[in-house]
Amino acid sequence: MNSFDFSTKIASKRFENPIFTASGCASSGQELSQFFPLSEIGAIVTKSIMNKPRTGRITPRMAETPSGMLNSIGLQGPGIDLFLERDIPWLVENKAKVVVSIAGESVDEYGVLARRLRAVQGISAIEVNISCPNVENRGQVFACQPDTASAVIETVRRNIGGELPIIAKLSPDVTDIVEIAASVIKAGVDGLALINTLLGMVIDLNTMQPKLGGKTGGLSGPAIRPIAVRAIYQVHQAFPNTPIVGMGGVSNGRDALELVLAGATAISVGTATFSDPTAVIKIRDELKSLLIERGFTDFKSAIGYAHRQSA
Amino acid sequence: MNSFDFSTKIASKRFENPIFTASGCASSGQELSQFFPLSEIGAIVTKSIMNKPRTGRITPRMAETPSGMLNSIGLQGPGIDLFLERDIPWLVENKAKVVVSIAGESVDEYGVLARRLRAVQGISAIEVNISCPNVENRGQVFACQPDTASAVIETVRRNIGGELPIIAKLSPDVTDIVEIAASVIKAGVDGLALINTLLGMVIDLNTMQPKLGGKTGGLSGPAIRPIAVRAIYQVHQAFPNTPIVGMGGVSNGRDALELVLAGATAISVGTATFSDPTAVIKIRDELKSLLIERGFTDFKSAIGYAHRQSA
Amino acid sequence: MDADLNQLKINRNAKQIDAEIISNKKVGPYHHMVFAVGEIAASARPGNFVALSVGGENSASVLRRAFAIYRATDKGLLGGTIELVVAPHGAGSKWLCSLQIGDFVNLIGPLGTAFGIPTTAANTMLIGGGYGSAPLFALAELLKNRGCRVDMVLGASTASKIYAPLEGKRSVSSLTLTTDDGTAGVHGQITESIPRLIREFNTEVIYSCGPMSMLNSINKIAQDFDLVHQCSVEESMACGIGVCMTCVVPVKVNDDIKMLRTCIDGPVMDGSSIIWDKESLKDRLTK
Amino acid sequence: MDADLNQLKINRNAKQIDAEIISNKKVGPYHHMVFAVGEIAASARPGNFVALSVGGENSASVLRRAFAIYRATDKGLLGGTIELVVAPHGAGSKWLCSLQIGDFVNLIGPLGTAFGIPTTAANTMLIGGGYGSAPLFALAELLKNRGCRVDMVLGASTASKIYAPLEGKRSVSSLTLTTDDGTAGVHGQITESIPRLIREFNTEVIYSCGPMSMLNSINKIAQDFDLVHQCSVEESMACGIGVCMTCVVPVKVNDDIKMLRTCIDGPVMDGSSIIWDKESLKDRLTK
Ligand SMILES: Cc1cc2nc3c(=O)[nH]c(=O)nc-3n(C[C@H](O)[C@H](O)[C@H](O)COP(=O)(O)OP(=O)(O)OC[C@H]3O[C@@H](n4cnc5c(N)ncnc54)[C@H](O)[C@@H]3O)c2cc1C
Ligand SMILES: Cc1cc2nc3c(=O)[nH]c(=O)nc-3n(C[C@H](O)[C@H](O)[C@H](O)COP(=O)(O)OP(=O)(O)OC[C@H]3O[C@@H](n4cnc5c(N)ncnc54)[C@H](O)[C@@H]3O)c2cc1C
Ligand SMILES: Cc1cc2nc3c(=O)[nH]c(=O)nc-3n(C[C@H](O)[C@H](O)[C@H](O)COP(=O)(O)O)c2cc1C
Ligand SMILES: Cc1cc2nc3c(=O)[nH]c(=O)nc-3n(C[C@H](O)[C@H](O)[C@H](O)COP(=O)(O)O)c2cc1C
Ligand code: FES
Ligand code: FES
Repeated sequence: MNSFDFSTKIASKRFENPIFTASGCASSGQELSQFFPLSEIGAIVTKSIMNKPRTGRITPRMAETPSGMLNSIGLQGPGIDLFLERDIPWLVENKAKVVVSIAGESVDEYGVLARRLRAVQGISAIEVNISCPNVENRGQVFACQPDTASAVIETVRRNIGGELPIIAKLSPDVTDIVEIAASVIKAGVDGLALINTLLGMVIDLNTMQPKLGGKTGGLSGPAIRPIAVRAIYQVHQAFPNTPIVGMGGVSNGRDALELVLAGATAISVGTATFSDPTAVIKIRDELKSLLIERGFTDFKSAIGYAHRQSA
Repeated sequence: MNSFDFSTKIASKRFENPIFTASGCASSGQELSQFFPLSEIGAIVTKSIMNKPRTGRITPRMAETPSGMLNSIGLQGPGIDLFLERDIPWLVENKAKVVVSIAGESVDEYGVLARRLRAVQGISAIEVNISCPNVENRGQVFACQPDTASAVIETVRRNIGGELPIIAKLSPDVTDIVEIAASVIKAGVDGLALINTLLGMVIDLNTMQPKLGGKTGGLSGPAIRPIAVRAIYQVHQAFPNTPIVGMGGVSNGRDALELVLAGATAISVGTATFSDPTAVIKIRDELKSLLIERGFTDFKSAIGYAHRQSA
Repeated sequence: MDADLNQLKINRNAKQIDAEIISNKKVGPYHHMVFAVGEIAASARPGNFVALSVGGENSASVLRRAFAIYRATDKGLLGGTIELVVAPHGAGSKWLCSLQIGDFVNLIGPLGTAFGIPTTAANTMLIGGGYGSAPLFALAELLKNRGCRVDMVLGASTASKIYAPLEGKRSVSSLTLTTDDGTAGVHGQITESIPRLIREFNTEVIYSCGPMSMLNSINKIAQDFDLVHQCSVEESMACGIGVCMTCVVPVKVNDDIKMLRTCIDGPVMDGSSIIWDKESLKDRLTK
Repeated sequence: MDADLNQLKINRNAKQIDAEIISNKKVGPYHHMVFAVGEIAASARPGNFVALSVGGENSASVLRRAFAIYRATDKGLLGGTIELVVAPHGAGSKWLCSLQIGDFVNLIGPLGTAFGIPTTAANTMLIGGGYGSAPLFALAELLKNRGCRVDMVLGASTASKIYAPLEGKRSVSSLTLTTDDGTAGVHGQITESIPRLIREFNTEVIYSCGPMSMLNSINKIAQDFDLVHQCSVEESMACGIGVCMTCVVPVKVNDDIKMLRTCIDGPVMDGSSIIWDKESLKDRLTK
């Protein structure tokens, strides 16, 4: 049993195990390091970073919902300068594998961020969060149209150079997620991250107004897991060779296994970290046991298994 | 307090109170009549009926999910002939207000159904379920594109004649639900029903295959409520004069109030009926108390209240 | 069981109540639970089931769970009780098993069809797998009172999983146990023993309850011997009261195939009318 | 409280444990609950809070709930306890209040910043609204031991909602109660009495805990009197440990505005640095 190979790969990069944090749910890792050594998990995916420091949205920024939550952080963050100066060195020092998530308000901003990251040591991949409002196009989210989605990816590809894998993070709030996946694959991504949050709203029954300061927010947590599984299944079916970082409501090893069987090459854990800071560690251990119980000798052969057996 | 006016209106039709069943979650009402008189609620919305009898999908047809469930019934039903001969007379005899939900695999089938219904006595409205695969167009769901959605509605409008209100039931699985709403409003609907289920999947960890016989299924229940509230809010904001039958995870009066404040003119209750056959009655009573507590003197003035106060 | 969709079918006796738990005992791997249910007990027939809410107020489980009635006892003006045998399996059943005397559970019942009783005395065989034995004891009592011979066959993977309480056995003429691992009774799958026992007891009618695969095998045997086979089937149920259409099984009705609801046209159905090989239907079903 | 984002901030003492409930008593509208927390007690300071999982295994509530530590008692090798004052409000807190002695709750603590203590003896005033009084009693004890004068002012809408246990009062020099409805102490909002009391007691430092609107009013008074004001704020928290950025308040840092996390840069913050009028910021925030 010790010989079980738990490692996974995205393009050229190898990860010790397939359990990652989810962007925006682990900050840049420091706070979690109080609870476990960051080197214990596959990778830390950092909060999406933008070019400039950003204050984010007004509060309240969260509302609990049945088996889930809404958030409307508005990408608060220190900006790329401070991030590179402060967070990356700390992560490297703490032996964490790092996936840097980037976000922009224009195609150009993504390009600028890619250039800033191209020569940085200690990064294993770039996750491109394209679920951001495009200020140049009536605030429409990049991930919602094949052309804007691929424009961002092409720009990042061009600016990043070298062999750093690019992962495009897609929104489930689209009519046809396979179409969006196709467009970014064509534009040159090495992997996909599925799924970002779904747009939701809660109305406060005391004020009779939307509860969140930003009115709408992103729905995450176990409530959305069936949608994540479906999205991963559909995209893996269409593009079996494109690695998928799966996420959406994973809170234990069984949930993780479901996403893996649907087609995930790695699993990001978001909201579950809020209910348990060591969720990633438990999920890692439980997933490993479940795979071994089911007779798998390595993680990789479980990826997309639900497709292989179907009639 | 007795003077509270709980009635609501969709086009020319008045309903005693705004609590309806949701299509597919109350069959044609007979089974529920064991638990309460059907005349106690605003209306029975019948299971979507098709032209021919239909066996539906293979089992398993359901999977429970966190705060929700997936279903893949595949529109099993008796067909319009038996429905008109057996169910409508029974509903009329039992003094139920009836909204008939129709579904088709082609634009023509919707037209045929509309013609069959145009002269039928005892129907208060037609709900057009356009979340069905269009067999003439690679199985793409009608509700997913503005042109196919409006084609169905135009056909129903043309064939139904008279003054029977037409309600288009939309799918949340689209990039821009306001765009779809706009297209069916232009095609002549009197109201909208929001939201149908979201496409989801559960994988069975024993068989390591999709749990449902039909692989994917529709996600309903409290898990999707924040998405329903958001969709209703967006569409009511864009079209404040179009009545909306709101639904999605309503399981108590507070949930119903949330949808009403977002913009719903009536509330359909689906999955909650499975956990409690008398859920509609409880929701009706709780909603009324909550409205009175908040100083409303009639139901209508609460519709969309969350918009009126916003800055 | 009525297969005519033209006729409306309603659970005419079903009531919804908050039922108090008056006993909850662990019996092997199962929990034997007793609920105070008032007048519901009087209308319950062997084969009926109840649907229980699980998980409490803020639960992530939104659906009820179905449980076969093990025994219903009507106490007249004092009200009545029903007893269930619950296997702690997933979230809902484990929660149920963890409840204490005095706790309340929302309950709807009695639901579904009951076992049909032969009009004249007959030799009957009652076959139960795992907790599938639950509804058979009350049936045995009823059959015995009607003058039938009752042979009971209970099987499970291992000895502890056979649910066969002492008091349940008093109405049976014979009791055969089988275990897959040989820890009790006959070593082997329950279905292996059935043909021999049918011959031995001159069985005329078979009643069965257990996993679908077991029912399917028993049905083949019943057809070989040309016996009536009433089986209590188990499909995933969302509502339990006939409104959702999730719980269906394919049934031959004349030349047609109908998807009948196991919660209202079942759970007890005529084994010979069920189309056991679902895969064979793929072309006739909606994609 | 450190406002410099260049410096990393971690809850260095935070531990995650399953804490046993060793007492749960209803006190007026609140529950006073005691948890066995081992070494966590030793590192807790007045103002710190804990984050508890609520709802049990199959709960629809996925987030922890934050509770101010009312008292922490270190018992050396025997481990320690912490005490909380819980108002049964919504699903999570009601579930907590329903727990019994011997039940376990997953707990993370101690979290957040503690009240700053004056380096020299000073006249302090501790102002609490509703369950906001909870962290003030431990603070009072600490201040008294440092030689400070401690005047406590507790207010609520009505008498029963003032949480002021007998044993908590032993460290205070004076205790003033106020109620909005006049059922106990001074009739009126708590903030109406403060200016008078500040003059009477020659207050130099104010500590406060309660609803944001109350803290805001107290802060205006503190500024009028040019007093130091340490307040414990309350924003919706998803994680409680600094990773989610939901719990922020806007704070002036030099000429800039930073959104600081109340779970790690707070809950105790310098009242004068907080931008209380969120609406004034609308243009500087992300849309
Ligand atoms: C007519 C009928 C009679 C039954 N009688 C009994 C009985 O006497 N004793 C007993 O212990 N159980 C019985 N069951 C099974 C019971 O209803 C639950 O399915 C079982 O307890 C598992 O639920 P869970 O919440 O523990 O598991 P989970 O795995 O959490 O259940 C998740 C969902 O799957 C469904 N599900 C899981 N397993 C089954 C199954 N085998 N069949 C149908 N649906 C399933 C559940 O209803 C639920 O909606 C019966 C089921 C039916 C349909
Ligand atoms: C630093 C801090 C200290 C606190 N100390 C105490 C205390 O000592 N005693 C006590 O009774 N409560 C305290 N609370 C409030 C407590 O955390 C819960 O918010 C409260 O118990 C309501 O939760 P619920 O599950 O009952 O209500 P629900 O309405 O079901 O809660 C739903 C969600 O809204 C959030 N929420 C609801 N009300 C508030 C609120 N007033 N502030 C912030 N978030 C809210 C909850 O955290 C939860 O995520 C404190 C909160 C914070 C942030
Ligand atoms: C508070 C919060 C903040 C988030 N911030 C980001 C972000 O900055 N960038 C991003 O790509 N996704 C962000 N997400 C989305 C998550 O990475 C993840 O895609 C989503 O939450 C679904 O996973 P989960 O259900 O495990 O949380 C955020 C989610 C939450 C809950
Ligand atoms: C078992 C089941 C069957 C359904 N069948 C239909 C249907 O025939 N036609 C339709 O328009 N919607 C159907 N729906 C969708 C519901 O009407 C409703 O839009 C959805 O379930 C969301 O509401 P809820 O969360 O209250 O269930 C069905 C839903 C369920 C759960
Ligand atoms: S379980 Fe709903 S129809 Fe049978
Ligand atoms: S609650 Fe998550 S950062 Fe403060």
